[in-house]
Amino acid sequence: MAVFDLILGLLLVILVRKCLSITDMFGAVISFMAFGLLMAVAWVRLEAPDIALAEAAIGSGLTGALLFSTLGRLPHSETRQPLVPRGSGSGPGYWLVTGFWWAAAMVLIATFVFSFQELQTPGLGGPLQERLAESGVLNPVTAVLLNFRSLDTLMEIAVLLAAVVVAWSMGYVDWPARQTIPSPLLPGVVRLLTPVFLLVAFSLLWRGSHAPGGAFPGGAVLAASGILLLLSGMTVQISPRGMSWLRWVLSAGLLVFVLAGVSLMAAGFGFLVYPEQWAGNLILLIEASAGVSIGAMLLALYVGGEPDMAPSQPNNPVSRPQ
Amino acid sequence: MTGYYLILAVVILAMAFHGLMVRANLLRKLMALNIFTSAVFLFLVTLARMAEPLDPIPHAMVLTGIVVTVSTTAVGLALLVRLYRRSGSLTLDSSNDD
Amino acid sequence: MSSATDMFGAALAVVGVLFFLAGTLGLLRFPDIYTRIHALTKADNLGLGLICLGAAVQSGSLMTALKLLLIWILVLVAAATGASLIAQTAHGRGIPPWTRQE
Amino acid sequence: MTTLYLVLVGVLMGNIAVGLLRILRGPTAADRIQAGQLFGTVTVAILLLLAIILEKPIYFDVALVFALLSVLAVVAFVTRSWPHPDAKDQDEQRD
Repeated sequence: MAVFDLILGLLLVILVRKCLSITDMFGAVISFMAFGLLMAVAWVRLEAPDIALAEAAIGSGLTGALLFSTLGRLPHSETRQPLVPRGSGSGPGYWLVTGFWWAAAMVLIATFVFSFQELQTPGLGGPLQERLAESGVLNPVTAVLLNFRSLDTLMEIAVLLAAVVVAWSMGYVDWPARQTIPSPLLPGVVRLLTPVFLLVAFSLLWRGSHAPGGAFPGGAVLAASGILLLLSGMTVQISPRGMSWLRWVLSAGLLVFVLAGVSLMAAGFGFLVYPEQWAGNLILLIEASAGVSIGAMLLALYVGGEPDMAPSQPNNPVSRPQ
Repeated sequence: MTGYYLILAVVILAMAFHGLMVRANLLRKLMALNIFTSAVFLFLVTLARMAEPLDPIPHAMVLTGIVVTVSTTAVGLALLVRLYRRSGSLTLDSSNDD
Repeated sequence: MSSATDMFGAALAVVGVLFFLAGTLGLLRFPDIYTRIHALTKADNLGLGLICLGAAVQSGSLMTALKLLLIWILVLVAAATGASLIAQTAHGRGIPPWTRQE
Repeated sequence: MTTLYLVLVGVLMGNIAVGLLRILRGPTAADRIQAGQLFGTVTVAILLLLAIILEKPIYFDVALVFALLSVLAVVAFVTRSWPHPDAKDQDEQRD
């Protein structure tokens, strides 16, 4: 196993180095995605299946699609530009700063090696196991996310929603997206794969209560399915009514979460303090709405702006030139 | 074994920080930022693995962190595309300013 | 530990990894993109199929075996789609196929 | 038996290292994405073997999610970001 760790670490370091220093931007993006893949292997090695699932769905799938689509929006010449602008990247100042940071990093490494090796880390695994029964779920990670520290998760969904608001406030994007489909194969395959995506997404969502999975990986798979539909050219014309519906879906996760918390407060418990007999069902409700909402939010973030449903001719949905 | 992963996390952290500071291209800076967060997560999860029994609380924190990272990246990329359309450059080099 | 099914599963995994090696060799050594697609797509997916089969033999449960079958089918679909898309687009963009030089 | 599987995982990781050479050499972006496809398949295989080694069937599910999403990257690449010959410089296709 030690050799395995060594190779894994070496590969990770090489990939980071490649990603940050290879001139070709496609090479950098692919190295970055490979880094994500190997990080998932590292999570498996460190016995963190929940994180491995999230990394599999978000780290490699979504981020890769995001980066490739961004590269496509930039002209080709930009993807091969030199690593550092003229005038920097050489000279004593550069090497002084870099040398300083590397020396600081080495000191940090030495400190960590010597302190953490001796540190006793009892962790909270024991107390968590004792109280797991009253959380309403069997998977400890879900118990932490949606019961013991549900406020953090609430804030996280708020952050996602805020990100969508930021993206939408930057302006409209083409809708439906302009593109040429290289082959009729793609829509056919996507039509076949979409049910599988939905099945996996909802099974991940459902099993979050008793096994690794839950709202984040489920939502991410849902978003990936939507991205695949967009990429294969299957878009829908969004009407004004559809837009308001979309806004509700986007905010559903946060709304249900806050409503649950407030109504628990009104019923005499604390904010998001679940009574033991309802805990399981409440968590399921919150998780389901959060999962669908996270999927929609990640998809909205991929689209990168508010879908443009303004004046398009009925027969000829011309997209607005950018 | 866990000590090894701690060192690995710090090495990756330092490399990513170096990239974040030195590279001018904003797309590369965003990737460096992503790697940086991955290194932090690796550190946390390794600490969780060292605890006895396994500590799931850092796992939950990291899960939250991954989602926040992806939303940050998406917003950063959207900003980047806008910046490019506005200024024709992917860097924040002051000589390129309008 | 070393029951017959375990041995059989391990043998399948070994053969699968050999196919991976062949595919990677092709990716590295073949002269142009079309030949590399050909090497990578076929060899790697056969290798993965063998590894899936080996894992299924070892797991001994029908659910796991079906899951492994699904994994293999998904990777096959992804690889076939990807290979076809890349080759068609490369051809459309005018990347010339390699021909043997004199 | 575990040792054998660990050796196999090591060989698969060696495949990734070799694939890195293809990323470095290119020459076209399509060659690089092919190396990416190789990484995807190899990672699924590594996860399967790790699941056997650690005797945790849950990691089959991680492999399943990877297998599901492996199509996304290549489709995103082909439909969105393949450098078009109309672009200013065409050096990708020449070298």
